[in-house]
Amino acid sequence: MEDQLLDKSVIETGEMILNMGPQHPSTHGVLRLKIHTDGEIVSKIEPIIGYLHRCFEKHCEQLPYEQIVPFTDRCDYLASMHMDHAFSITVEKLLDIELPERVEYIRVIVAELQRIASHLIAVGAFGLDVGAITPFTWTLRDRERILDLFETLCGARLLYNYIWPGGVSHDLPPLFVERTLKFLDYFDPQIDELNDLLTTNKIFIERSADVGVIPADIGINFGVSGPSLRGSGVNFDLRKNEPYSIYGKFDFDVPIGKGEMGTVGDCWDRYYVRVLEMRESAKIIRQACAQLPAGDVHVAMPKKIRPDIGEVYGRYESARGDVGFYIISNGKNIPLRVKMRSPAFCNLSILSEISEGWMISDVIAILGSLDIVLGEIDR
Amino acid sequence: MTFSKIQKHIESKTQSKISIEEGKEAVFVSPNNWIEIAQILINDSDLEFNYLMCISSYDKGDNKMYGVAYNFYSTNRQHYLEVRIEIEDGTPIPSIANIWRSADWHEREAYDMIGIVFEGHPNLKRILLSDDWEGYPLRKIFKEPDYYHGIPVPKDKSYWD
Amino acid sequence: MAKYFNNIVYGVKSFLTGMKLTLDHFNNKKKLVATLQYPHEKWPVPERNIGFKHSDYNLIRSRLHVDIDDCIACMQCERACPVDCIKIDSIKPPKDSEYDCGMTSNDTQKKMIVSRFTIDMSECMYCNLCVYPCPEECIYMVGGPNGTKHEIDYEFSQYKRDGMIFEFADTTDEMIHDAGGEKWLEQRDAKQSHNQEGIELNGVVKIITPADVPVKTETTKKPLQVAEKTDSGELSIQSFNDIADKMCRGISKKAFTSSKRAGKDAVAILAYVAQALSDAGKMTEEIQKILDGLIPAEKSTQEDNIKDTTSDITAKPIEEPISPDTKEMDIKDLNSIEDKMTRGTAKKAFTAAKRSGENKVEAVRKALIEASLIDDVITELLNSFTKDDATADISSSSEVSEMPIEAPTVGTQTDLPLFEIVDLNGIEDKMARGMAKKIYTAGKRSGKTRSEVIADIKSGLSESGKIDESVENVLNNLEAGS
Amino acid sequence: MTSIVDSIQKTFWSTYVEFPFLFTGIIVIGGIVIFIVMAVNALIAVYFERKVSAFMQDRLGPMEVGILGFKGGKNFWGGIGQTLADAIKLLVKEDILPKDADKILMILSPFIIFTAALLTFIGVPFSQNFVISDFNIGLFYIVAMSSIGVIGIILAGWSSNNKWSLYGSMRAAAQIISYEIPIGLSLLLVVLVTGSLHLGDIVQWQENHRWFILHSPFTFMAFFIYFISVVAETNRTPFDIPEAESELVAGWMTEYSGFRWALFFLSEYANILIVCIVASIVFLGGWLSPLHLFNIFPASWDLLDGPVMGFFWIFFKAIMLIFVMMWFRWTFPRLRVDQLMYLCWKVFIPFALANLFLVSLWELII
Repeated sequence: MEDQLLDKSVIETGEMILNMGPQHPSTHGVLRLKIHTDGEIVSKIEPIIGYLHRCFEKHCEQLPYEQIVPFTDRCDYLASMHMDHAFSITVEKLLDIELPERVEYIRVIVAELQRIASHLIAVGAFGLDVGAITPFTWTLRDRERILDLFETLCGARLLYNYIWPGGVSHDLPPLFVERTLKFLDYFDPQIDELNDLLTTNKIFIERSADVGVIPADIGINFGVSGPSLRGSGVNFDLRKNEPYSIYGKFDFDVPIGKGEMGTVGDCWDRYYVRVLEMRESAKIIRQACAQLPAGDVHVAMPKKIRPDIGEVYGRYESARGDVGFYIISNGKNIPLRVKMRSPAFCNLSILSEISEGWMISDVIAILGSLDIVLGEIDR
Repeated sequence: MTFSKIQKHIESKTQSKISIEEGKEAVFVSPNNWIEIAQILINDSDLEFNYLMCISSYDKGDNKMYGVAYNFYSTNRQHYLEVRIEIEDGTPIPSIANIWRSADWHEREAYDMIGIVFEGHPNLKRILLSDDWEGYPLRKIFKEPDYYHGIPVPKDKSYWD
Repeated sequence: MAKYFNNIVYGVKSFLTGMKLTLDHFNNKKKLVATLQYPHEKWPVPERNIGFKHSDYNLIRSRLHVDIDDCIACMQCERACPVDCIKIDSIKPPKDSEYDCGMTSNDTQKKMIVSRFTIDMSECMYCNLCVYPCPEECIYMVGGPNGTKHEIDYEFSQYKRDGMIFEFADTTDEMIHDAGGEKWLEQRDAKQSHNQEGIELNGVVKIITPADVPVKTETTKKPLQVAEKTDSGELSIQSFNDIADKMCRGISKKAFTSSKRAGKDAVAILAYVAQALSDAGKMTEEIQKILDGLIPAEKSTQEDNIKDTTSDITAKPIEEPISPDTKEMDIKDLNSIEDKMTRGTAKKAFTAAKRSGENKVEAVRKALIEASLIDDVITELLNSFTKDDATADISSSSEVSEMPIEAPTVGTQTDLPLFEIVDLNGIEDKMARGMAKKIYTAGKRSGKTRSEVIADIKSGLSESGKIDESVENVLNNLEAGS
Repeated sequence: MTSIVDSIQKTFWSTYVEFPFLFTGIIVIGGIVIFIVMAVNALIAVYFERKVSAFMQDRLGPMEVGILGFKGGKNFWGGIGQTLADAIKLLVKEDILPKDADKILMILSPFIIFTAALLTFIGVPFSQNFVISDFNIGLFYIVAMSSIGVIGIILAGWSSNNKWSLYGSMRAAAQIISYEIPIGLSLLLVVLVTGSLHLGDIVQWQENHRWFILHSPFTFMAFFIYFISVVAETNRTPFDIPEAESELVAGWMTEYSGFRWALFFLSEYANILIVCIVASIVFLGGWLSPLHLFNIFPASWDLLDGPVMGFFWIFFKAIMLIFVMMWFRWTFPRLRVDQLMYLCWKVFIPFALANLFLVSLWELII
């Protein structure tokens, strides 16, 4: 026994392969990371996805366009409104129909509320990944308020099948606008609290600044999008650059990472861009609520969606980034092919590039700062 | 730049012919000259399509022709381009994973779902499905098997239907 | 060095800010705690909700409910469901019959009756798509703005999946009969019996029944061999178990079940199976051999069955079960029985016998005699399967001769007149009521007494676990004659 | 100089009890006292911690379970029976041993950790003369004993045959061993001033002069160094990297369940109590009433002294410190391993050494 212990062939001296996930507290779902570690240092990391594959695209090939919307809900379950909106504007592009003003405004309001809710989860979960538990519960508490608003809106708290191709399922409930504004007034100080507790905390800065830097060109080459790309200083936001809905009418600015605490494009920047985006979304909602026109929301709603033969690629700025739907129609009411370009899919693909040479704790932090949703990656 | 300008520009740059279809804003290229055109797309100072948004593979329905659609975007010049390659089953397409790194996983997904082979890809294996899966699910001819490695797949709902 | 100390100072400062914040939250808990204590305070609760009245809901997502009296079976909700969790069967009365399907609350004349409206809430994804197209607004999600129609119910969790399947149709078999839906009833019964046999569940391994066990263990004795052969000649699904390749086995079994449902005989089934296999390109010579082995087996079994049974029928009681099955007795043969009650009993007995592998005909006959339902037609039918079996004939005829003697004795016990079907409406639970009515009509047709019918209802309900105090009370009142 | 052991010996001196019986009796009585203290401490502390965390997070925490139908406060402080129920649950839970684990060590290690906590309590006074056994090197004994636990932690992590556990135990070893140093240094400075390792003498000195935290600015700083270091040594946030639940699933106790995990839990909270009591004895005047800090009170206030009130005061101070620990935990994120080491070796140890030097100067000058 003893001589065996001394035998080098018995003692493992090489790298250790660590299987993080699919069941792990902080892989944000059922992601599996195959990590080659040398002590605490990560030398190679290999994401293995697909544990949540639900055949979304196969479903789409067998369902009419109206019935696909509930399934798009399930893709990014933290920003369902965005998924509905993205799919709907793509189908409307295919049909090319004009929507009534009120529908666009309602869509913008709910989409920005959803953006706040999703960013709250992202920010809180990032805090949870670096070990701060209290901010997570606070952000969840505020998210609940938004979900309450959505419940008055469409009855559902998580998977609203509210935005439909050609409109929304029904009009705003009474007092919805007032409640939204009341929530925004309540919400602004909460962001300051969050900044005091987490953002400016020395330990948090130590953990997140200078960690997992994404250089701008590499990020673009990897197809990273959304807050993760803006965190590395690229001023690219579809709502500004390619205004798809009525976003051209609103005045808001696109926060980008400046590297206050470290280098541009580190975890702290990605985190802080999300915090600032919540303020911007609140700004947009206030403007939209102020200008909300009256009218009917069911004008443009087609009875049966039956687009002409052709294909279309629609983009949308979701909370995770640049959602794309590539729809091929063969003239029937069932699409021939629906391909979803999921932002988190591309954002995750950069993980192995940026997280090598860091420690295991940093891999967790980087993963949290990328804000992935496995339901959207695996589809 | 508009689509027609982009198309003219590409044609002026390269000898290898590219075709378009009526009413489709897409450039059809053949697998042989795809790498060359890809180099032009990313390197040319007037195009610089540095952002590969999506690679969509599709089945044309006739059990023979399969297609891939590349959607490009230029963050500097803010114009779009859709490049499409339609091939017979089995013909490989040169991989562009080393030009646009985002193509890596997208090509793996295309291989996983439709079974299009990208030659020159660093590791072309299934990404969403398990490695021992048989068949390519998004092909129109794909049938749900009765057994998955000996595990029966319960399909009918006769417990309540 | 300055950086070093600045870091420390900044760190201490930020720590103090954070700790001050958390301490504030700790002190102002009365103001800030946002918990809703679920079982005690339910949502929406007036004092703790975000300040909107219940009626301000635009809609609600909860359990689906159907006002079945308003349903005109337009099938729009079934078509709108993305996950196919709604199943509707409807029966259109023939032109000549003046059966009235009733009016909806919107005074729409119903054209057909809904014989089945099942919603599997375990598959529903609460997308609400089925609610919009309904022309009569009879399918809706309970609670919220529909609170007036049906109180909210979002806690319907169950221990078994079947509990999530809600049956809304309350049409009794009587009504379906009157609307001319016998065919539908037969299909339903056939499906139920199939599910009882469990052979339709694709991929589910069949439980080894006692019939197979001796076959597996001792294949040396000749009569048991015969039994085995007849078993395979009977061409049950496990005849295909000797096919090695899993895929082929699956395919052939599917083909078998489908063709069996189509009611073909053994040879046709085998041909169909071979066809399906060759279509799938899975046909090999060994499978071909197996299939060929099945056809002659059946023929030979018939022959040597006849030999055995004729030669020494009384000598070996062990092969007594085999003999009557010479002419393949299928469950469909029982469909020629008119009386529903009798048919049900017969079929139950048949399937039970088939499971336990004993003589089906005898079992059916015994069951019918016990239920005192046997009459000449049925005896004829049964004997048609066992022409060569004299003893059974005698016994059955003797039973028949006894039967009319005991039937009136049953009749004489009746003290109270049979109650009306409307008396059962006191039962709240829809499903329980429907079941009770079914049993009632069946009992009525078979001329049972009040107490018997009530006993049947009780037993049936308690079998399906639908019985509770209220139902008990209703039935007891009926029994007391009030 | 009396202690429980001494008093028992005195009582049975006249009666001719044979020595072995006396010996076992002493051990049993002492053990029972310690175990009761540990168990009650764990019960109360867990409930306290859950409530504190809940209120800091705008939650309510446990509100349902009560004892004999009494749930406690209706609005906020309900669910007093929760931890008792959890303890019972842990005791009746299945006790899982992984197939490839090193069974003997895995069973042994919780008891090593538990024993370390138990032995440490022997020297910890709960009040004046209320100590199991009174050493004249009590402080040294406590520091020595409290560092035995790390052996159990390493064994636990290694024997679980789980990579997460291994990481956790390695981190724990590095962390605890390095944080021993600032703890030792900042306690050393007290010993330097009082010239005694005996806890009673230290409190006596503070009674004659003043509390140590007020002795000089350096001892004031030393108190904070000591306190933060013991937070690190008891593996609590922001220093809980050995059981960082978001990185290593549960660190070195990933594979443990049921009774053995309960032992870990018990000894963890026992360690917290020990370090807080030691801090309050060494720096906060132990069982002295804080009212003596200011001499404005008449002599009648002296009835706040004495063993019984001492018991109250020492636990009052300890519980305050425990609350601060919880407060840390529910406020801060977690440090990384290297940052933790940086904090220890580049911040605390230099400051502690400087303290030592300056305090000795202070003693020479004044």
